[in-house]
Amino acid sequence: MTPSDTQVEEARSALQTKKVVNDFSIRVATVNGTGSQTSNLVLLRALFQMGIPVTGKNIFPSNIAGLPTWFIIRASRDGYLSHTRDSQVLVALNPETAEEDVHTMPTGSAIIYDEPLTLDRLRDDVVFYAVPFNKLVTPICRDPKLRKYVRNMIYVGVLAHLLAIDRDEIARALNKQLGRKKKALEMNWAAIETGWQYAQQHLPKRDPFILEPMDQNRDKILIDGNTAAALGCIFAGVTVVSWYPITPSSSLGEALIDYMKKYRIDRETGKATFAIIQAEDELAALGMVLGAGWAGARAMTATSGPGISLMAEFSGLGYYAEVPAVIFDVQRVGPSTGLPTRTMQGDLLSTAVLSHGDTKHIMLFPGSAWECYTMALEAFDLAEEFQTPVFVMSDLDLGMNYWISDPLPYPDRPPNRGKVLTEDDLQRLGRFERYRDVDGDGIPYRTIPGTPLPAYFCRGSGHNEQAEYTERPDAYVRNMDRLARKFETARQRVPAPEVIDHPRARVGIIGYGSSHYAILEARDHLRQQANLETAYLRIRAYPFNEQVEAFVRRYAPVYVVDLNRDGQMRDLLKLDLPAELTPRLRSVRHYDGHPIDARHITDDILSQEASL
Amino acid sequence: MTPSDTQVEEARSALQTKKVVNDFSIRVATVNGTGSQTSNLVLLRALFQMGIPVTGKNIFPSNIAGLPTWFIIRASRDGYLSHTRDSQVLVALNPETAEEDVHTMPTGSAIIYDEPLTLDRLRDDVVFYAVPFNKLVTPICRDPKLRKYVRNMIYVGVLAHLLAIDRDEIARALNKQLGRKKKALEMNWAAIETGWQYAQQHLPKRDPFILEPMDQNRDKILIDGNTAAALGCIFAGVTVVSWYPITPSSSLGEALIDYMKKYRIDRETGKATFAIIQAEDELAALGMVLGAGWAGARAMTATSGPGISLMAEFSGLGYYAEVPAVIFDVQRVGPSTGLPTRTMQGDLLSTAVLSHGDTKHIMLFPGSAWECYTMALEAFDLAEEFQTPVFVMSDLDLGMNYWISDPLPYPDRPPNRGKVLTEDDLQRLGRFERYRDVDGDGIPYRTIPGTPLPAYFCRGSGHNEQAEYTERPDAYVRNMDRLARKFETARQRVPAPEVIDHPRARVGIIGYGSSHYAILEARDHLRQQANLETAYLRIRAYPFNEQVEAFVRRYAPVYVVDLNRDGQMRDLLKLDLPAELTPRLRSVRHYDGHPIDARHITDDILSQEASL
Amino acid sequence: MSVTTSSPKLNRIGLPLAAYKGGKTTLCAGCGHNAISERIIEAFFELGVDLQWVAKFSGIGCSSKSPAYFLGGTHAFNGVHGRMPAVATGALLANRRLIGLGVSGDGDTASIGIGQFVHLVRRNVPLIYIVENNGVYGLTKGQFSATADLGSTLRNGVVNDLPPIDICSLSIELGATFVARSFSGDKKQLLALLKAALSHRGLAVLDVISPCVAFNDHEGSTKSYKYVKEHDDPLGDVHFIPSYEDISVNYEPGTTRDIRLHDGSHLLLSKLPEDYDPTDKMAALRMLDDARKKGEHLTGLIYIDTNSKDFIELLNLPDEPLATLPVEKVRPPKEVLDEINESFR
Amino acid sequence: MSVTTSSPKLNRIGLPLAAYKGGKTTLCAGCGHNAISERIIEAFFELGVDLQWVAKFSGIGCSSKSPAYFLGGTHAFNGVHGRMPAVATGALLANRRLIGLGVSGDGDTASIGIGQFVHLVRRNVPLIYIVENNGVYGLTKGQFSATADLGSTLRNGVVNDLPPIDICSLSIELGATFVARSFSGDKKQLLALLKAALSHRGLAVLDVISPCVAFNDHEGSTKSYKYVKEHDDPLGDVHFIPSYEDISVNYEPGTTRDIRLHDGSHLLLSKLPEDYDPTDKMAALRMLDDARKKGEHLTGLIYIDTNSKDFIELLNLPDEPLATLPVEKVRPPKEVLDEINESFR
Ligand SMILES: Cc1ncc(C[n+]2csc(CCOP(=O)(O)OP(=O)(O)O)c2C)c(N)n1
Ligand SMILES: Cc1ncc(C[n+]2csc(CCOP(=O)(O)OP(=O)(O)O)c2C)c(N)n1
Ligand code: SF4
Ligand code: SF4
Ligand SMILES: [Mg+2]
Ligand SMILES: [Mg+2]
Repeated sequence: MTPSDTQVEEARSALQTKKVVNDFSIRVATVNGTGSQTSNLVLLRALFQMGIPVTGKNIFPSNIAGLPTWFIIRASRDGYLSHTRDSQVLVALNPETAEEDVHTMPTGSAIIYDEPLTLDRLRDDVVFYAVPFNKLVTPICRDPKLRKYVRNMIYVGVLAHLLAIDRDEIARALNKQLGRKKKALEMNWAAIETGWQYAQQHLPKRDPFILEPMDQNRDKILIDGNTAAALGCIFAGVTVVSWYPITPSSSLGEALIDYMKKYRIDRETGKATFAIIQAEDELAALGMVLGAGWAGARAMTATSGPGISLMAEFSGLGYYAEVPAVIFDVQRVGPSTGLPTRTMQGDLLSTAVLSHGDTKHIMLFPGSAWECYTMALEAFDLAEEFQTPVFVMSDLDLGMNYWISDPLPYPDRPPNRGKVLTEDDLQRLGRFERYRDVDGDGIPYRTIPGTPLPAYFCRGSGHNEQAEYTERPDAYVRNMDRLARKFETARQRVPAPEVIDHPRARVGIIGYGSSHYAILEARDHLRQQANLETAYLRIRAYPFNEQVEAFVRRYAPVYVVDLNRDGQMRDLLKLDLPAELTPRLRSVRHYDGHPIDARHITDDILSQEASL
Repeated sequence: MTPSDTQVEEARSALQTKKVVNDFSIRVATVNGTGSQTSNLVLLRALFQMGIPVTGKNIFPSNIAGLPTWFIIRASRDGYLSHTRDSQVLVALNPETAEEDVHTMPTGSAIIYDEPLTLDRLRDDVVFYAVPFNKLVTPICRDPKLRKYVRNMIYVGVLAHLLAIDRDEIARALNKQLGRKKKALEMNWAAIETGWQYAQQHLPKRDPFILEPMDQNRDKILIDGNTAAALGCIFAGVTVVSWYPITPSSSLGEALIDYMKKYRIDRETGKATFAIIQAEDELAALGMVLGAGWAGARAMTATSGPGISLMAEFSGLGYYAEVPAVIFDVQRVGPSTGLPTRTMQGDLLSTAVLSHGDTKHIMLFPGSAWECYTMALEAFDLAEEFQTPVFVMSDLDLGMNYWISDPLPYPDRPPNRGKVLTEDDLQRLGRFERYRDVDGDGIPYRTIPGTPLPAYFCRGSGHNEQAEYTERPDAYVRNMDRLARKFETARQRVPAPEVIDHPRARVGIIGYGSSHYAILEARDHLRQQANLETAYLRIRAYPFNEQVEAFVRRYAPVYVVDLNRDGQMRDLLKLDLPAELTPRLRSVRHYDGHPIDARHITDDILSQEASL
Repeated sequence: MSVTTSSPKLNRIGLPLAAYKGGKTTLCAGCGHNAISERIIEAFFELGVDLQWVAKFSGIGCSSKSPAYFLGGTHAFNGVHGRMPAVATGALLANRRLIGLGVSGDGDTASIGIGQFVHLVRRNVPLIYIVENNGVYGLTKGQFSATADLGSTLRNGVVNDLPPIDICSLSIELGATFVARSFSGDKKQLLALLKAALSHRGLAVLDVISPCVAFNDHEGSTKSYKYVKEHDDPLGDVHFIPSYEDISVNYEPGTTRDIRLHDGSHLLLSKLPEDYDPTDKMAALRMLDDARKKGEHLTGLIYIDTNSKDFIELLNLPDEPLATLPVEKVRPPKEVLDEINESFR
Repeated sequence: MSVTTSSPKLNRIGLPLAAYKGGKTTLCAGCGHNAISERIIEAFFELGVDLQWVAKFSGIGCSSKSPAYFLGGTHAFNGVHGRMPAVATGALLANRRLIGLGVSGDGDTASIGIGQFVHLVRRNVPLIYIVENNGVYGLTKGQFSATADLGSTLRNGVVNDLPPIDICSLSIELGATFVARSFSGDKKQLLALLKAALSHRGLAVLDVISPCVAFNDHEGSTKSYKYVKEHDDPLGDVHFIPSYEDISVNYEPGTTRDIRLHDGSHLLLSKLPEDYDPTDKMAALRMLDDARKKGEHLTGLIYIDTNSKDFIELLNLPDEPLATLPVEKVRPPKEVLDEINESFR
């Protein structure tokens, strides 16, 4: 026995003794279009139902069928809901990537694989379980076309047995996933049973990974951010939606269609209390939203990077003519077409100043599926309060992956429709100037079409307080200054940051959006590994509230976590903070398209701290 | 006599004694569409020919006929070529604005007006000259339709007499302006003569403003920036132009058409050595440019704000797929449609990051008509050297107004076509990887269509060194890092700033583009008025060359002069400079749509200095 | 279509003609667009349209400025170049009670805006869509639009060698439900067509030939360019726009009329006969094609389909405007959210 | 048009069929787009096209991915969604020797891209433009495109109630010089049309019906949706895409063929008769209209015009590519600049 062999042997026996309970992650490597997403969601849901903190990350390709796809399910006893780079359990079903998949696994992992792939020849520091999927599938599925699908359900059974997932929870999860389709249920259950039994009979447990019920998910829900966002829009009372399909925002549009059809048809009249239009492109989508917003509707669109670029001209019109609009940007990897099915926070800087001229936009940054919902509600209020486009900057990770969340709260107040003058108001006031700063907050009053005359002429060209066309320099400057004032007013009205101070902290971390959970976990790492206590501020909106500045004053250095190459939030802070504070900012950047993991943040901060 | 009357009287007699030679400005207020632009250009040109440093600013409305328009001709003995807010001579021909026009004039001004307007009732601290334009026009113009035009030529004659403009120079200028149209020449000359004679007979000189020949314009030319830019493109060897009309860039496209038709038709074959396409919109315009650039042509477009917004998506493609393109942004006042015929530097920030994702663009900032020409030459070289879109950020003031300039220099080197591999290269090298950083400068090699196979697949989606489609995180990051490296390389290859150091200077000024001449003049004011010696750096490109940083290190505070509300160049500097330097930056902003004047800069700097 | 030309002092809702006027035009004297504004004023006045419910839309161009010059004080949205259809669609869905009137130019519609126009037609959005068609970009000083006639020439000598887009036949091809063409100077016909459009349910496309006096390039303008050079241009000044009188014509159905424009160019208009049946799509296309071959512009109500549903109906919208539905109608009750939350447990 | 089906080992320029293949497809098994790629390979091989001069263009979509799967190693530009016409136009003007082949989808062409398509047609750019038409957005998982048939239904129950844009009749209306329709599974016809397109000077529009096996919504798919539900869907899984064989048909000119697609829906194809005259524009439009009324898709070379100038000719370009003109040709001599400077003195 060579020394390395001894080490391996030791590792192995260690495995067999020390159980690892609810603290590992499962990576399923398959081919897309084979329906494995359903199998994976059944697994995810079963763990959720078992009360275990769990997350699911779908790493899928930008095509419909036939390319490699991975699904990573992380169970975390400690409640960490972020992505991990390492997994400990692998299901290797894709011949194309199987070898590389095996090599990425850490020593001691458990690997379930398709027998003909003979992956066990590759390493001996991991535990292999061979499953003859093809042999197992034939008896339960006569239709050869469906076999590649049924194979995927088999691994659910195998994993359930090996990891001790509650069979009833699997059954419940399957039910939930498939609804009332009886035939489908039967066939799927048969496949799961087959896997289970095969594992029971042929795969004695040799790895330490075990799932045990917990009680962490009481009253929680499992939801993706796009569905949550769509529901937020519905409860915000959206009436006009215009969208153009684009990954990863399409499921937001589609959830809107599904729920609106169900819950927003007037009982009495059978009429739709909404209009959803699939526009011909994103220019038209935002154009329709602006038309509708001008006419008084709560209107929105959802898109992703390329769509945002196409909306540049109309966004500037919305800003300058002061028309409310809600725009969801479910960000993906750019530039250009980039990696359409990978996640990134890459559109911040260009969206903040989207459109030529001195344009500035309000942005919201949901940090959870729950906030995708609540910020949808807030976005409509802000758009109408400030009469301007509001961008909700979600991303693929938030939008398309499944997250444990508190239940969605019913709105506690009626929609804020902003400064809209009614017929009565007009009569009372006797006059109306569309762009006059009556209240000193930069926000003017508006009327909506259908209100008695005189109305105002809405335009993207130069105008004075009375909305009349003018090229006068003084009128132009007055108007632009008022718009700047309005933006300043927004500073204190947008969602405030979430701040976690710490008396012993020197170092601060600023994050936003989908990096939230990874930062929470990294803070624990930093405390545990390096005894580095950190304070944390999660930005929830742009323009930045004064608390952001106060935080940067309190801590130094402040690490700004960005999911992009250029450190775009760091850049926005540089533009916004008093210049003397910006030397405090450092950048932690992650931009390979995968969700950010805590380890990346921890390592980066530690190495920057070391290099001080 | 009341005391104020005394003052007036004093001023008046002062006027009559002290001659003001070649140091005042003439404001002509007319109605657009009446052909006054021709009259004004005749005046401008006559002064130019007299050897007097002179500039002309056209403040015109965004319509075709019937709205107020002003033309301001400044004669400056001291060679100041920038705009001034105050004029000393007014031609008030537009009834709609005449009263306001009169009120804006300083005490002691000379005002020529249309007699029936009876403007002399308005003030008595200025000199009025009433001219009965209608009476004068009838005998020389039988066609009533043309009379509003001929009226305008009359004031040329009146001014020529009052200000002592050389009649021969007027005649030469008229000839130059109208070319060989005999009938037109006759009619126009008659009108000028009429004005001259009327002044001679009825308007004894009562004001101090006089023009005298100088010798400052030897070998100089008088040219607008758009024409200069078009000529630069032609001598750069542009072959494909695609554009969509938009003020104030249209005259660039139109100059290209005119000159290409004249100078770029192959003598032997009679064929056009260029293609100019009027695209259906700006998206298409840039799309065509990218297609042509990919195919190896030197290709360009010219547009303004709204067009830049529409080019956002294609700009990102150009950046990411690495396709050369030259884009002129002749900036006008935004946001949105804004004031299409007014000037601004409002697109810097949004253009720097134009398109979603981590996109960054090279920008050039011509500071004179001469540089509109030379930077056109440089833009094509840079676009091909860096295989990326290059934005030339001109503005309406530079582009459409007339400037005294050194003659345009013939290019001193052949076009730099960048790293293009020919058939021979390919054979010699034996292999070709489109996106490999062979030289460590981030710039890869390319081939152009028609080169033997294997070619590469140009795409806006994720790709590796071999230009193959990939979604691999590592390949994505490598490629993005290389693009960032390429941008760093550009830092030292783009036009370096122009730096004027001064041993006694503490304060620095940073400017760019059309504010150049106003800054030069303001520096003199500051020295003369406040004994404040300043250093000056004129930025000529983004990304910033290291000299910019060094300058900011040498001086503090550094005033950044921006023609926009938000201080966009200041913002770009904040993003780019080491954070510890940014507290040195202050902002001087001007954004009413008129060209910036030295007084504005002087006053702003002095008040900021005072408030320190 | 009956034509009312005598206008009483007050209309049926008790308003004078003056109530339908707008701001002072800033377009060139003699511009066809001004004449169209006049007809719009008359049509809305004569039909007694309640101005509170009017929503005017436009893009960018001289034509697109004109909504400021008629029906003053009404609700209006002047958007960006070529994208008026989207804005109008959104607004009309938000409030179905609005009477939508869109004014665009040929550049705005057929060049940059053709994509949105195509989809507007497909959707049959209830909107009167007027193309004030002069074959040039007026506001940017006379470049060709996509409706410029083959062979027409600009002042700088550039010749158009691309075939024009025919707004009418294109609309018919795309399934438009009301397609008409007229001439800005044909008061009687244009007024009648506007009134007809006002009573149409669905999109009404009105392609109105509207000569540009500053940069005309209509059929025969090769000739007109020469004409100008030889007869009318002692100034040699591109910055001078002469004032012209409005052109006005009046001719009978079934006849052809040769119109001489200010710059000497000619326009051949042929009016559909009275007994023409505008419900046959293929026949309409053939009529247009025949006229085109003769160098004529066919005018009149070329095609109509009164059976198709408009976009409001297709979307099954309620009678009340979406924009002002009360919160109870647009925010489902708490029980619904409970049910939804439950579905994610 | 003569059709060659027997392919010799090497073609006229001495290359084997393999030289014309591309990368392995990543589209669904049975996707019509793959069959079209096969025909492109055959056509280019059989005509012995010199691959060095081929330039492939596409937008975004499953269809637009396919240029990676044929004529591998040739020059290619995969641009952004719906804007391929502009990119192709620019490239082909830069280098007129290129043989331009564009592949687009119905979403890419008829929805987001219709504006650029219209102007591409107007310009008669020398390009083969294939629309791989499946009535849906494949790549974004099955929403309707603007060519979706009226009444077709998506898996989520959404019904299309807007009329489809007919690429062929629209192209003819706009003055296209080569307009054909085929079906991805009709090897013989499609191959022949591709070869014809290759020899056309000007824009060749090929509208190829190309069923999507994952999200089909062709004519009758209301039925097909039900059909899927009742017969074939024991899985209830939207993430599962079954593999299908390619559909292949072969039928005679002048006949109609009812094609059953994988999901049970039907497609009625009717092939133009041999004696059909494709040079009469109005007749072509009427043929299309008649077929449409019968619920049939007319296939074949529907319209051709060989007399019109293409865009290269209109622009009076030299024989050599603009891209590689030597500097002497594109930079006027110093004397010219001197002359110009003088003119500004
Ligand atoms: C995105 C954008 N591109 C270009 C312009 C410049 N522009 C203003 S009006 C116009 C053309 C208008 O032509 P048309 O619609 O025919 O109107 P007309 O002036 O002839 O009535 C153009 C190109 C613009 N405003 N916005
Ligand atoms: C600007 C932009 N909007 C949306 C998308 C998302 N998208 C990608 S492909 C596609 C539709 C493709 O449909 P089609 O052209 O019919 O191709 P198919 O997949 O059906 O072959 C869409 C909407 C995009 N890539 N870019
Ligand atoms: S330029 Fe032409 S279109 Fe514009 S207002 Fe004048 S006449 Fe009318
Ligand atoms: S989704 Fe449809 S269009 Fe896309 S590859 Fe699959 S079958 Fe083809
Ligand atoms: Mg026009
Ligand atoms: Mg499709």
